[in-house]
Formats: sequence, C-alpha cells, structure tokens
Amino acid sequence: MKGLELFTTVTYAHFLFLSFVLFALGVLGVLLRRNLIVVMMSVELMLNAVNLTFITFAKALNQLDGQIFVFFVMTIAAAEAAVGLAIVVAIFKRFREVNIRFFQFLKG
Amino acid sequence: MLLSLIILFPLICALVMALLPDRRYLHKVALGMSVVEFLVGLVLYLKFDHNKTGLQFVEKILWIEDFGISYFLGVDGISIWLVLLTVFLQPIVVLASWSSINEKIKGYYVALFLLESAMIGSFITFDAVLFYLFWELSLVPMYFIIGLWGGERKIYATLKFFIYTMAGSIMMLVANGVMLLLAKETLGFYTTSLLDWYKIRIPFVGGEFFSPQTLLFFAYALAFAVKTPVFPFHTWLPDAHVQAPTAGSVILAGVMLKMGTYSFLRWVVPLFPEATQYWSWLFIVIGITGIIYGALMALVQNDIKKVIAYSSVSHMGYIIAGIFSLNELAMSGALYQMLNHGISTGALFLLVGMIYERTHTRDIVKYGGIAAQVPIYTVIFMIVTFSSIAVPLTNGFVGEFLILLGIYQNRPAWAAWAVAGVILGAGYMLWTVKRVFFGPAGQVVQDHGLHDLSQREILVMLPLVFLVFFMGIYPNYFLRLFEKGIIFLVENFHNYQLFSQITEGGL
Amino acid sequence: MVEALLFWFLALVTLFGAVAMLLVPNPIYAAMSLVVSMIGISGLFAFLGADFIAGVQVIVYAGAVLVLFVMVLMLFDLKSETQAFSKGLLSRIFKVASVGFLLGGLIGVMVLEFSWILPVFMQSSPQWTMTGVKKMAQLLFTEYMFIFQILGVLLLVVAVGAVALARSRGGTHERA
Amino acid sequence: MKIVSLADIIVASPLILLVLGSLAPITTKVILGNREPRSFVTLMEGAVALVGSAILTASVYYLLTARGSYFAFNDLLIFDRLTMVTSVIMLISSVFVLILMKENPSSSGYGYAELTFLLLSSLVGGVTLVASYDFITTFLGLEVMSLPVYVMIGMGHDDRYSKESAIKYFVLGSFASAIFLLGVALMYGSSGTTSFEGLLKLGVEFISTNFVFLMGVTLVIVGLLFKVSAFPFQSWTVDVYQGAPTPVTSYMASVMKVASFVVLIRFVKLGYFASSTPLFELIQWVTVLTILVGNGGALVQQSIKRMLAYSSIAHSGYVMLGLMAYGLSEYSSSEELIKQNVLFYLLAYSVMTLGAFGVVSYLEQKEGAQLKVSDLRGLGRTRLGLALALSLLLLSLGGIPPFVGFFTKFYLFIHALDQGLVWVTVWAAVGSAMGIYYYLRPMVFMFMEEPSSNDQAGDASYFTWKPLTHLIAVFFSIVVITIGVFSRFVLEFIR
Amino acid sequence: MSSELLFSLLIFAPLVGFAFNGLLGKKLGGHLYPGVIASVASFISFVASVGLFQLVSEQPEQAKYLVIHAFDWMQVGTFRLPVQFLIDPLSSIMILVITGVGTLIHIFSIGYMAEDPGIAKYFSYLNFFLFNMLILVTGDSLPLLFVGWEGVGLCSYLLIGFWYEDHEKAEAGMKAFIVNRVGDAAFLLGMFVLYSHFGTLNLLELNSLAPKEAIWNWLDPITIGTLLLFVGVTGKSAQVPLYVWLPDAMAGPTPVSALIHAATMVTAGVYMMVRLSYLYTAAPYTMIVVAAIGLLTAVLAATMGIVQWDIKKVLAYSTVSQLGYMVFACGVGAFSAAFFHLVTHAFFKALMFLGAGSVIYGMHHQQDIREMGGLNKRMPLTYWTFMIGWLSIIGLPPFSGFFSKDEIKWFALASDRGGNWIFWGLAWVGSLLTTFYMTRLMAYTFWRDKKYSADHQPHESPWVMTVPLMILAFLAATGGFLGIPHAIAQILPGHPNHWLEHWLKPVISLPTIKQGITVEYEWLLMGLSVVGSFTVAMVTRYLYLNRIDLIDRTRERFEVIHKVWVHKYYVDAFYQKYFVENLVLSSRDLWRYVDVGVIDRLVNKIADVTKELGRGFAWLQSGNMQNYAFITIIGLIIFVLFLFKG
Repeated sequence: MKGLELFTTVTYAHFLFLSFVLFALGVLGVLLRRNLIVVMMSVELMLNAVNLTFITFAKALNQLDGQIFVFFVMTIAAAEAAVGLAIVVAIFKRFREVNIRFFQFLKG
Repeated sequence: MLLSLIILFPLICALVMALLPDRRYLHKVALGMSVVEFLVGLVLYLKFDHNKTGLQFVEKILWIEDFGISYFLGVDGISIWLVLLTVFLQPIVVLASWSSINEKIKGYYVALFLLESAMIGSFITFDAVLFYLFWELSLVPMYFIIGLWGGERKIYATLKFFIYTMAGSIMMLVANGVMLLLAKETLGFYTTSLLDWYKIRIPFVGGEFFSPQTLLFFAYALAFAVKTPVFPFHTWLPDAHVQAPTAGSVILAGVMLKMGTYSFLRWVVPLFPEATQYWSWLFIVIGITGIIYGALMALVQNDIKKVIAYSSVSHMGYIIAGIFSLNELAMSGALYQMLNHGISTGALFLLVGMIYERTHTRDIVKYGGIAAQVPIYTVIFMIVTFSSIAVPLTNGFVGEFLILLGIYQNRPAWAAWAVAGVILGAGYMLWTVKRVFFGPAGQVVQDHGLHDLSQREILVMLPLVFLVFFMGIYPNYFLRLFEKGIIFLVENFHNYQLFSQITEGGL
Repeated sequence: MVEALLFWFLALVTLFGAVAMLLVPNPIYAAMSLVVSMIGISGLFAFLGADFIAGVQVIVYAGAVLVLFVMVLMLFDLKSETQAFSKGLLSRIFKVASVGFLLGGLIGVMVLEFSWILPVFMQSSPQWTMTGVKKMAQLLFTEYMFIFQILGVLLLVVAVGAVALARSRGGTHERA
Repeated sequence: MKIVSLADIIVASPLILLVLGSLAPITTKVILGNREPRSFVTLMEGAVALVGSAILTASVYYLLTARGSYFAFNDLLIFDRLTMVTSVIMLISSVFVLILMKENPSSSGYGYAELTFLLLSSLVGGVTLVASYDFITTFLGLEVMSLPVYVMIGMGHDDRYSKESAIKYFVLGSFASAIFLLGVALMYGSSGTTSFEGLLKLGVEFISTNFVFLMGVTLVIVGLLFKVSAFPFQSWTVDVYQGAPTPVTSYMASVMKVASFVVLIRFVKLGYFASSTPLFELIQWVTVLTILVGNGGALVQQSIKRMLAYSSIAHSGYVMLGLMAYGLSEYSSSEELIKQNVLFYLLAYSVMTLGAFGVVSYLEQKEGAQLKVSDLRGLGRTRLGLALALSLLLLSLGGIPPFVGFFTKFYLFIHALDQGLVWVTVWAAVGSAMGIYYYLRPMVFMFMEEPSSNDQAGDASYFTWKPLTHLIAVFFSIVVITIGVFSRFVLEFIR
Repeated sequence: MSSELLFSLLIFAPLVGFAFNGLLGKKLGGHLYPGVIASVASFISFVASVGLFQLVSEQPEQAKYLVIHAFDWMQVGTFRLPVQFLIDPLSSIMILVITGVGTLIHIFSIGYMAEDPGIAKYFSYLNFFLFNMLILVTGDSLPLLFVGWEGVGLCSYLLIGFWYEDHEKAEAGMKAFIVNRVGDAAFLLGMFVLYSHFGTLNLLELNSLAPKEAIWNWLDPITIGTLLLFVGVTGKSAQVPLYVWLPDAMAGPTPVSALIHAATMVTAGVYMMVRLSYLYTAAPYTMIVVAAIGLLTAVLAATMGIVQWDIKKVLAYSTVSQLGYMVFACGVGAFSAAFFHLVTHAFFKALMFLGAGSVIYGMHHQQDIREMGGLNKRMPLTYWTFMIGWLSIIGLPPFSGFFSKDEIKWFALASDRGGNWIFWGLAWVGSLLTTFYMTRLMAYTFWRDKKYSADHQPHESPWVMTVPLMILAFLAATGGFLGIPHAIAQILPGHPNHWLEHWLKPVISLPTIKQGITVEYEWLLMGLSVVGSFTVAMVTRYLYLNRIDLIDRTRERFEVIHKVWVHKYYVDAFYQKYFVENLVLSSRDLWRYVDVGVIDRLVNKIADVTKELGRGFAWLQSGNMQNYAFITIIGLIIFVLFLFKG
C-alpha cells in the first residue's frame, strides 16, 4: 500500500491511527493543560479514543463484545466525569481555584 | 523441657514485671527471679553429661512445615558455658542496677529479662530461623535499654547500634535463605536445622570469590563480624557502650558480643569448612589488626568507658584470631577468652558504673588519686585490670596464652604481632589506672567526698573476682569440659562424614 | 472512494475538535471543541457500523457529559482564564516529545502488525444491523448481566457520592 | 445463549448482601429525615453486612463450590480459594476501617452513613476485582472500587489536604485507567478475547509473536502497577495517602492494595513473566527500584502518614518479589506455596498497616491533623499501651522477628532465591535494612525523647478517648506476634 | 617431713601472710603486727626451704631433684600443662637465698616502714612477692616460671608505686611494668617457638631434649626461641636495651629495692638462663648475643653509675652492671659462675641497699649523697656493714664479690664457649669502673666531712634494722667460700673443691677450659683484678677526699661525656620520644583520622548518601500531578522501549 492508496483505501489501520492520535492528544491535555476541568475533559478524550479502538477491533474481529465493552466504558466514563466534577465543584467553592498548579501542598 | 524453661522463665519474669506496679521493690523481685534463673542454669549444668559429644537436652518440634523450620533447642559443651555466663551475669547486673536505675524501673527490668531470654535462646538453638529470631530479638531490648536509660547522645548511639547490627544480620537472612535452598537441593527436603545443614556439601572454588561457599561464608561472617565487633565494623561499640547504662554495657560486653564470636564457632566454621580454611588468613589478619588497633584506640581515649570499649575490640580480636587459627588450642582459648571477657570486662563496666554514680563523670582527666579515698574499690579494680591485661593467675592469661599459642601453631610470624597486644594492653590499662587512681588528688576527689563501695556493691563484685581467680588458677576445670564441644570443630572440620554423624544423640 | 472521503472528513473533524480542545485557552471553547470531536467519533462509530453505539455516544457524551462540563464551567464563571498551559517551557517540550514518542510506539507496533492494514468492509454483516442491537441487548442481559448490574451499583455510588460530597464540609451544599 | 444460572446468583450472593447492606445506612438516614443516625448504629449495620458477607463467602466456598474453582457469569468471574481468602481478608479488614472512621475526627460525625455506604460499595468493586477472570470485569472492578474512594477522600472534613488528595487521586487514577483500558483494547484486538481463560488457551508464545498484544500487555501492566504503586508509577501514592483521612488511607493501603495484587497474581498466572523474557527483566528492575524508592523516600519524611505511605510502596516491592518468584515457579511444586506466602504477606501487611494507621488515627485530634514523627515525642510516657502497640507494629513492618513481618518477608526471600532472583533479593534485603532506620525513628521519639510541655502528644489529658481505635491498635499489635509465631494456622487458611 | 608438706609451707606461708595482711592488716591496726606476721611467714618459708635443701641433698646423685605435682593447670588436646614444682640443686639454692634474704629484709622493713600508714599493704605485697618469686624458681615448666615472672613484675609494679600519690612514683611503677611487658611478650613468643619445636615446655625435658651439638644457625627454632627468651631476660634483668626501668624503680621503698630490684627479682632472668643452660649452649649465636649484651650492660651501667647523686641510683646502676656480669657469664657458658655471682650479689647488694636504707632512714629521707658525709661517726654499724659490702663489690679478697667476679672474669678468657682477651679486658675495665663509683659513694657518704644541717642530726637505726645488716654483712663477707677457685683451692689445705659448681653439676651445663689456658693465667688475672681494684679504690678515695678540684676539672674537661652519662645515653629520651610519644600521637591521629575520620565517617556517609537518595526521591515527588502523570508516561515509554528492544 503506497502513495495515493493510503488516502483512497480506508483500512483498520486508519482508524487505529486516528484513535492513537486522539489518545495522545488526550494525554497531552492531561500533561499540559492548566485548567483542572480541561484536564478532566482530556481524560474523557482518552477514553473516547479507546472506545474508537474497541469498535475498530470489534469490527475487524466481527464480534459484538467490543461494542458491549464500549457501552460499559461509556457508562463508567460518565460516572467518572460526574464524580470528578463533584470534587472539582467542591474544591472550587472552597478555594475559587481550578488551576492544577494550585494543588501542590502535598509533596516531598 | 529444661531448655524451654530456661528461655521461658525470663519471659515469664518479664511478664510478671510488666503486670506489677512500678515501684522500687521491683528491684528485689528482679533479683530473686534472676537468681532463680541462675539456679535453673545451674541445674542444667549439673545434669549436663560432659562425657558426651553432641547435643543434650534436645527439644525439637516442627514449627513451620513448609520450610522445615523447627523449634530446635539443645546444648553442647560450647553453648552451655555461654548460657551459664548469661544467667550468671544477670543477677549481678540486676544487683548493680539497684542504685543506678531510679525511674522507669519496670520497663527496665522487662527489657532486661527479655534480653536475657533472647540471648540464651540464641546460644541454645540449633535452627537457623529460630536463631535469627533470637538474634534480632536481642537487639530490641538492648536498643531500649540504651535508648531509655542511656546518656546524652543515646539516640545517636542506639540508631547506630541497631542499624549496624541490622545491616549485618540482613546479610545473614539472605544467606539463611540460600542455605535453606541448598538443603532442599542436596538433602531433598527443606530444613533449617543446623545439624542437617552440616551435612550439606557446598561447592567451593579456591580463589574465586564468587563461589557459593565463599559468598555464604562472607555473608554469615559479616553478620557476626559486626556483632562481635571485628575491626572495621567496630565503631558502633564505643558509642553504644558510652551511652548505655551500666547494666547495658555489662550485658553488651559480657554476653552480646559473645553472640558474634559464638556464632563464628557454631556457624561459620563448621558450615563452610573449606572457605574457613581458605580465608582464615584474612580473619587472623583482621583479628590481629583488631588487637593492635583496639589497643591503640584505647590508649588515647579520655572517657573511661571508651577505654574499656576499645579494649573489648582488642579482646575480640584475640578471639577472632583464635577461632580462625583452627586448632584446638586456639579455639579452646577463644572460647575461654569469651568467658573471660564476659567476666572481666563486665566487671570493669560495673566498676566504672559504680564510680560514675558517685562522680557523674567518666572523664579521666578529672580523676586522679582516688585510690586513697576508695581503697576497696581500687583493689577490685586493680584485680580486674590485671585480669584484663592477662596477668598470670587471672583468667585473662589462660585465654590469651592458649590463643597466642594456637595462632603461633598456625601462623608463627603473625603471632608476633598478636603478642604486641600484650604490651599495648598493659600500656593503656595501666595508664588509665594511673591517671584515675594514682597521682595527686584530682578534681572529682576535691568536688565529691567519695565513699567506698557499699556492701551491696562488694557483693556484686565478689563473684566476679572469685571467678577471675578461679578461672585463672584452675582453668582445667573448664578446659576439660570444652573438649568435647571443640573437638569436632577442629580435628575434623573438613570432614563432612563426621558432621553428618553428629546427631542429636551424640556420636 | 466515497468511504474514503467520508472517513477523512470525519477524521479531520474529530482531530480538529481534539486539537482545538487542547489548544484553546478558554475552557468553554475547549468543551465545545470536545463536543465537535465527540460527534466526529460518533460518526466514525456509525461508519464502522456501530449505529447504536454511535447514537449513545451522541446522547451520553455530547449530550449529557459535556453539558455537565459546560454547566460547571459556567457555574465557575472563569473569565480570567487566559492561559492554556501550565508553566515551564522546557517541561512542555519534554512532555510533547515524550507523548510523541509514545504515539510513535503505538503506531509503530501497529504498523509492524500487518493484519490491521486491511480495508474496512463497508457492507454490514447481519450482526451489525438493527438486529445487532437486539443481539447486543441479549448479550448484555445474559453474558454480561453481572457487569450490567454492577454498573447499576456504580451509578448509585455516583448519585449518592455526588450528593454526599456536595453536602459534606466544604461542599457546595454544606450543612451548617 | 448463555443464561445466568441459579448457581451464579448464589455464588454472587456475598456481593448481593454487600450491596443490600450498603444501602442500610443511607436508608436509615433517609428514614430519620436526613439526620445522621447514631454512628454506632451505622457501624453495626456496616459491620453486620461485612461480616455477613465474609461468612457467606466462606460458606459458599466450602459448601457450594466444593473447594474447587467455579466460573460464574460466563467466565467473567472466578470463585476459587484465592477469591475466597482475599475477599474475607478485605471484608474483615474493612470492618476495622469502619471503626477507625467512626472515631477519626476527619470522617466521623456527619456523613458517616454515606461513608459507610461508599466503603461497602467500594468493596463491591473490590470483591469483583479479586473474583474477576476477564479484563472487562477487572476494569469494572477497579473503577467501582476506586470511584467511591475518590468521594470518600473528598469528603474528608478538613479542606486543604483531603480535597487536594482527592483531586490528585482522581485525575491520576482515571488517567491510569485510560491507559489500562487502552491496553485491554489492544489485547482484545490482537487476540480476540479479554478473558483470562481465553488468554490461557492462546498460549504464552503469543506475546512474543504479536507486537500489538505485547503492547497491550505492557499497558495493562502499567495500569496495574499504578494501582499497586510500583515504581515509576508510585508518585500518586504518597500524596494521596497523606492527604486522605487516615481511615481511608488505611483502607487504601490494606484492602485496595490486596485487591490490586490479587489481579496481578492472576495476571502472572498467564505466564508472561516466565524467565528470560524482557518483561521479566523489566519487572526485576521495577521491583528493586520500588523497594529502594519506598525505603529511601521514607527515610527523610517528617509526616508519619507520608512515611507509612513510602513504606507501603516498599512493601509493594516485596510483594512483587514474591510475585516474580510465583511467575517463575509455574508448574513447579512450590507454585502453590509461593502464592500462599504472597497472600500471607498481603494479609500480614494489611494487619500491620491497619494497626499502624489505627494508632495514627488515634493520635489525630482534629481534622487534617498532619502528624509529624516528632509529634510522637514522649508518647511512651503518656500512652504507654499505644506506644508499645505502635512499636510492635513498626518492628513488624521492619521485618524483625518474631513478628509476622519477618516471616512473611523471609518466605518471599526464600522463594525469590529459590527461583534464582539472587540480586533482586539482595537489594530487597538492603532496602529492608534501610527500612529499619525510619521504623525506629518514631520509637526514638516515643520513648527516648521527653514530652515537651506544649506538645499535643505530651499532655495525657489532651487525647480524646477512642476506645475502639485503641482496641484495634492493641489487638493488631498482638496479632502481629501471634500470627508470626503461629503462622501455621493462618497458612492453613490461606492455602 | 615430706617434701609436699615442706613445699606447701614454703609456698603458702607467704601467701597466707599476704592474705592475712591484705584482708585484715588494716583492721588490726598498729605498726608492728603486719611486719611481724609477714616476717614470721617469710621465716617459716625459710625454714621450709632449708628443709627442702636438706631433702634435695639427700637425693641420689643421678636424680637429685624433687617433683611436687599439684594439679593440671591447662590441658587442651595434646597440650598439657601441669602445675608441678621442681626442687633441684639450682632451685633449692634459689629458695634459700630468696627466703633467707627475704626474711632479713622483712625484718629490716619493720623498722624502716614503721611510720608508714600503708604498712599492712606493704607487708602483704612483700609476702606476695615472695610467693611469686618462689613460684618462679620452683615452677617446673616455662609457663609456670612465667606465672612467677609476671607475678613478681606485678608486685614490683605495686611496690614501686607504693607511694602512689606521688605522680612520678606511680609513673615509675607503670614504666617498670610496661617495659617488663615488652620482654614478657617476647618471652611468650619464645615459649611458643620452643613448644612448637619440642612439644613440651617442661624445663627438665627441654634441657634433656636440647641437642648436644651446637647449632650454628640463626633461623633455627632453638636460636630464635632462646633469643626471644633472652629478650624477656633483658626486660626482667634490666639489660640493654630494656634496663631503663630499673633506675626509676628506685622510687619504691628502699627495702623493696633491696629485695626486688637487687637481690631476687632482677636475677630471675639469669636464673632462667642458668635453668635452660643446655638449651642455650645449643644455640651459640644466642650465646654470642647474650655475652655481648651482658658485657655492654655491665660497662654502660657502670659509666652511668659514676655520675649519679642519688645513693639509691648509684646502687641501681651498680645492680644493672652486676646483672650485666651475670648475663655475660651466661653468655660465655659460665652458668655456674653466673649463678655464683647471683648468690653473692644477692648478699652484698641487699646489704648495700639496706645500708643505704639505713642511711636514708637516718638522714630523714635524704637520698642525695652531696648532702651526706661523715656518717661513719654517726652510724657506725651501718658504716661498717656497708664497708663490707663495698669491699665485696669491688672484689677484694676474701670477700664474696672477689670470688664470684673473679670466676666470671676467668671464664671470660678461659671458657671454650667464646672466651677471649677482649671480653676479659672489658670485664676488667668494668670492674674498675665499679670500684671507682662505689668508692666515690663511700667517700661522699661516709668519709667526707659532714654536710647535713644541724637540725637534721642523723642517727643510728634501731636494732631491727641493724641486725639484718649484720647478718647480711656476714654473708657478704663469707659467701665467697661457696666457690673457691681452682687455683686457690690447689694451694689450700685439703684442696676444697668448688662447692657450688659441684652442687649444680647435675642440672647445669658446665664450661670447659680452652686449650692452652693454664692455671697460671688464673693467677695472673686474679692479680690484675685485685691490684687494679685496690689501686683504683685508693686513688679514688684520695681524689675525692683531698683533690676534689681535680675531679671537677676533669668533669668540665669532658663535659660532653658527662652529659651523655647523666642523660643515660639518651636512651630514655629516645624511648620517650620515639616510642611512647609517637605511639600516643600516632594513635591519636589514628583515632581521629581513621576511626572517626574514615570508618565512622564512612558509616555516616553511607547513611547520609542513603538519606540524600531518599531526598532525591522525595524531590521527584514535587506535588505537581501533571509531573506525576509525566513520570508515568516516561515510565511507560521506558517499559515499551525495554520490551521492544529485542
């Protein structure tokens, strides 16, 4: 597979590639972003990327299980987001702060 | 059951102490209990059959099946003496603590009795894991004795003491594991019984350091060398001694250091005969270095306890060099010297403790000319000093003589260096005596009206003084009984066949 | 060819949303970008034939979760938020480089494994149509019954937990 | 079509009981009109549920599954001895955590019912985790176990530390989950299965032939190592342990750690750790560094909890040593023995760490009391029993005989040596010698320093009386001796 | 009486005396009891030794000894060391001398120490010394001998430092012990060497196992062993280079100097060599060394004796010198001569020391001879007894010193074990020097005009002190007849033989006369000695009484030599500087730089480094959760790299 074919024929590799890039972007978000909520959104993005991977594999393997996993992951991700936001809200209410650098009291 | 009793009784004592309220009468209770324990030891001694080789009073109960670890006790001609030394020193130490320990009496005696139990345990157990258990367990009460009733820099001293010895014993732990596996490999079953281990033939390649036997040898040797302590690992000792209360110093010097040397005899030599023989030169060198080095260090100390502590290093050098001379003379001498050192150095520490109670200083510079004030004290101190510097007719001479003769048999040229210790020993001890007791009256005499030993204190010292002379004049009483214990270590120490015959019933 | 165009379109949308989320300083915009990305992903799901999941993706993620985020952000009212990234240029470079490395690793591994470089079959197999949803439901309530139930517990935890957190000391609805 | 059978339900009955039991406190609270029920009642409700669940687990194991392995819910779960033993350990440990919570200032009082609910829910996840036989269940278990804990930490009554701790744990935890999940996805994609059974059937060689699978395994391992706080994924541990309310910390250090390690045990069983694979070499390094980092970091800590957190990292390293031996010993006669000893280690560590945190919890007089080691000054004078208990526990943690910590460590060392892991064992031993220093330091302060007049530990009347916590501390300190010396009975149970 | 009983009396009488005085002496109080008890104990011992002597003499010629076995001391494997005592011709004389002279000195001490508060302690030490000395000479093996050897050293230490409040006296005791220890260490080694070679340390067995032929080999065990033992001798018998302690030892009470540092203890080394005569003769190289050291000591000590002002120091150097003669005699194989001189020296030197004690007592503890003078009038008894001692030591017939010294000088030339004219010449010069400084002493102390101040009138000592003096004077005067030289014996009626030589014959190795040395030589030497000594004595007396200016001028002329002599050839200073100070300083450095500086530092450093490591880990724990995530990613990458490297 060379040249133009790379663009014309969509392979599983394309999907996986995409999902890995999304995952990497999510990781970057976690590593770099300043805002706690955006960091959490980046985690969501990572999970989404994994979902995409799952679906791709499910398609390739011709199995439904992969889709079921995605279903579970989505639920869990939603739950995580809810809990995370609850914590963030609690924190914000108390400290008026969502800068991730703010949380450096525990160290050493 | 006698051996279990001798370990358990101090534990029970500790428990009883813990339950009684913290009052002064505990001193008396402790004394009574330690005397009872001494009597138990005496019974053990009387029932001991000196004509048999091998273990007696054996108790063996399988404890942890998976690894063949057992509760395995027994005494032979070597260990019984150390048990006796321990139970003998205990009442003395208790009696000596009557006036020096005035607070936290309860905790003190609990620690002391726990310590006694652990030390006896390490002498009479023939199971590696049990041994390690007692070995480590003895650290904890000593740690507290120094740390709770010690001097100003006690924390530094305790940590140093504990970590030094721990570092050594961790090596032993790993080596124990390896031995256990070797047992499985060669004997076909997991066992930690020392008698079984004696049968293991461990591969040995002469000059190669990284051969199994050599590595194991050094792992154990390191652990014991730290405890003994042997020359480059000795620096914890002066600190620990200086900071420890009198009883702590006495037990430390009297018994705990013997755990190291005893273990050399019991573990290193028979388990790794080839490595022992191959590396004996190293340990003789270390021992002799220790003799001279310790003496030189003792020469320049200004703290009486440090002088004695370094003299311990020197004496331990004799013992190590004696053990690794690998002949019967030197080994008997080493064993004898263990007992001697327990008595004479113990006595010295007791004496220093007594004067410290009066003057609250150990700085030699502040002393001088106290002989006129405390004649009885002086006489006893001199006697013990002469024992320490091995004047004939005291116990010290017998040990040193046999050791030096033994070293000479093995390595003549090196014995000359060891003998230098005889000179230096006289040098530092007599110089100390001179500075403390003789000359014009020093500062402490002017500051405090010193009073001579009380009857209790004389009572503390009398048994020790008696033993100094008895062991010096009639050593054969002991030496004869060592023989059965030593003989298989020496004559046949590269003969596995014989070791495999040493079963619980004797040859 | 059509599939290819569709794929590239969806892929670009998704990537655009993700990159935008990463780069824009304003968290609200970031959330919006994430919505775009998620819708793109949903499209990809559909493209792969996972219609039901695609729907769920739009509803749950783009609909519910992101709305939650946006609501919280609006609650905070972060007007002053001008800086996107944490401080430290050097560490940023290192971080980007390391993530690049990781990505390279992932892709490299994938490329090494030739079985994935197969074209995606566009004609959907029977399993993947609407009857597929039924199948899925069946799976969910038989084979994966346990997980389904446990997820119920999880949701309860989230519900109670969020409330408890809000009402605990320092929470939004702290009791006096 | 695979249908859930009655047997599955029965096997899962401890979980069901747990879920139902977890509802009891909050239901009570609702019935009382949103007033906090008496904490003792809540405690009893929780404890009954936990103990009942434990009994049920044991009975299910002994009566129904006939002491064998039972695969429930279409191989999603496995109920074998390992599951039973670890579940019981976790459930019973949790009772003690509940007690600590009841008396700790940062978790007692208002919200205790919710905390109990969350704890029990987390245990649902935990038990699922130890029973999981499929990576999907594993992931689910991890999440269900962790999520309530995020909340529990966040609910800590002090603001500063518990919130920071919660957010850190949350962000890093979900970050690691995502990595773990990607690993599962890659494994799934390359092998077509996520169940342990399927992977076993696939064979060990698969990992060396399929790179994607290897990558998946790597990511999964990273995720799991993160959970057991192995180097270099240990960073979160210390901060979170320190900031979380002490009872929650003790829960994380004992129950959650046990559960995570059980997954690793099962994972090791897949055979990817067989010798001479790069993975194996890697884990050796990880083990050594974990031990050194844990012990080294603890050396310089002032905060007790932080020190214990570092020590927890070190202990993870020791367990990993055992795990490696376990991995190497496949199909050899000692395999079961090693597993048993690893479990024994985990059990012992749970006991020790619960006891130690119990004492810390006792000493905490106000929310967010960040106790320093120096705050223990003179405790031997004022609270001798407590000081002695802490000493015994610390000595046990340090691996000094005859306490249980020694035996467990010794066994693992032996197994590691047996499997040829000599240099790792030597380093582990070195680490353990380092450990002695910081385990002794609190004792120095307790016994050898005089209480200073204005110190909180110095004034005897300062302490509020926490009978149950005190009881736990003393009880565990006795336990560490007894199960050390009489380990046979414990080992019998674990076998 | 059986030998065991007599021997027990011999040994235990002083021991009981020691114990009694040591434990109860202070409680009894009074100044008389301790002395009387100790003297009685000593006397009982003397009686017992007479009895033993009698028993020995009754033994048949081939086995002229008694062995008393007590118990086994040490027994380890094949090494067996019984506590066994040997009374043979040699030791029987020794015990007679020890207990006899000892008793006299005990009695003398009753008077001398009467006013000292520590009198009980003093007498207990003295008794204890006797006990140890008796062990030394009766022990039948080297280790047993060593017991006594160290025991007497211990007593010497205690008695030198008897007045311990005085800093210098305590120091002197310590110095004596430590210097002796140097010798003792070598002695120990010597024993080891001999044990390894012979497998026994029994004295009789050693002598009988010694090869009959001389072994000319430096590295032979016998040579090495005997040399090492000889190092022990140089310590105990104050030979070069270890003689430095003896002059300092004069810090002790004067009777102690008489007993320990003149009559008995210091001769232990000579006794030991005589004991092992067969062994020594088998090692000719050793003999050469012994002879050289002995002669060197004899001459050097004499030169130092010339410049001393302290009456006891003069006697001390004289003792060293005379010990040198004895050792020298051993070195040329004349063991009987050495022993003969040992006996006569015990008599006359004890006499002179006690005389000096009496003088000091009379002079109210004044020891400087420049402050004395004219005492012959004030203390006539002391003077006349001292005179006999003087005559004896300068070797004028018929006093005892003449016989023994002459015999040594005779063998210096005539012995076939290395006798020659040079040895004789040096010995002769040495004896003339002896005459010179002893005459000087006499002149200063007795003959000169009085120098003491009026309010310190010297007085004659009480009878407890003078009676022992007189007895000793008698012995010093007549002791020589124990060994009448062959030359004289030939012209005497009945040809009395050399009794001592005959008596010792069964136990010691006797030298033979070199080829070509005839009896005329003996007459010649004798004449030279007597004439020389007499002349020197007369000239010296004249110079010191009439021409003191000449002496002073000479001294100024040879200031350098004088200075060297006064400073004892700088040997003490050398030891002090290069051994003691260096040892202490380097030990201090060793302690500071090695013990504290390296070992302790290393240990602490390891701890510090470990802590630093911990700090490093803690530093990684920056508190920033993004960093944590970053570390996680880095770890992940490392994992991936590691796993995919293959």
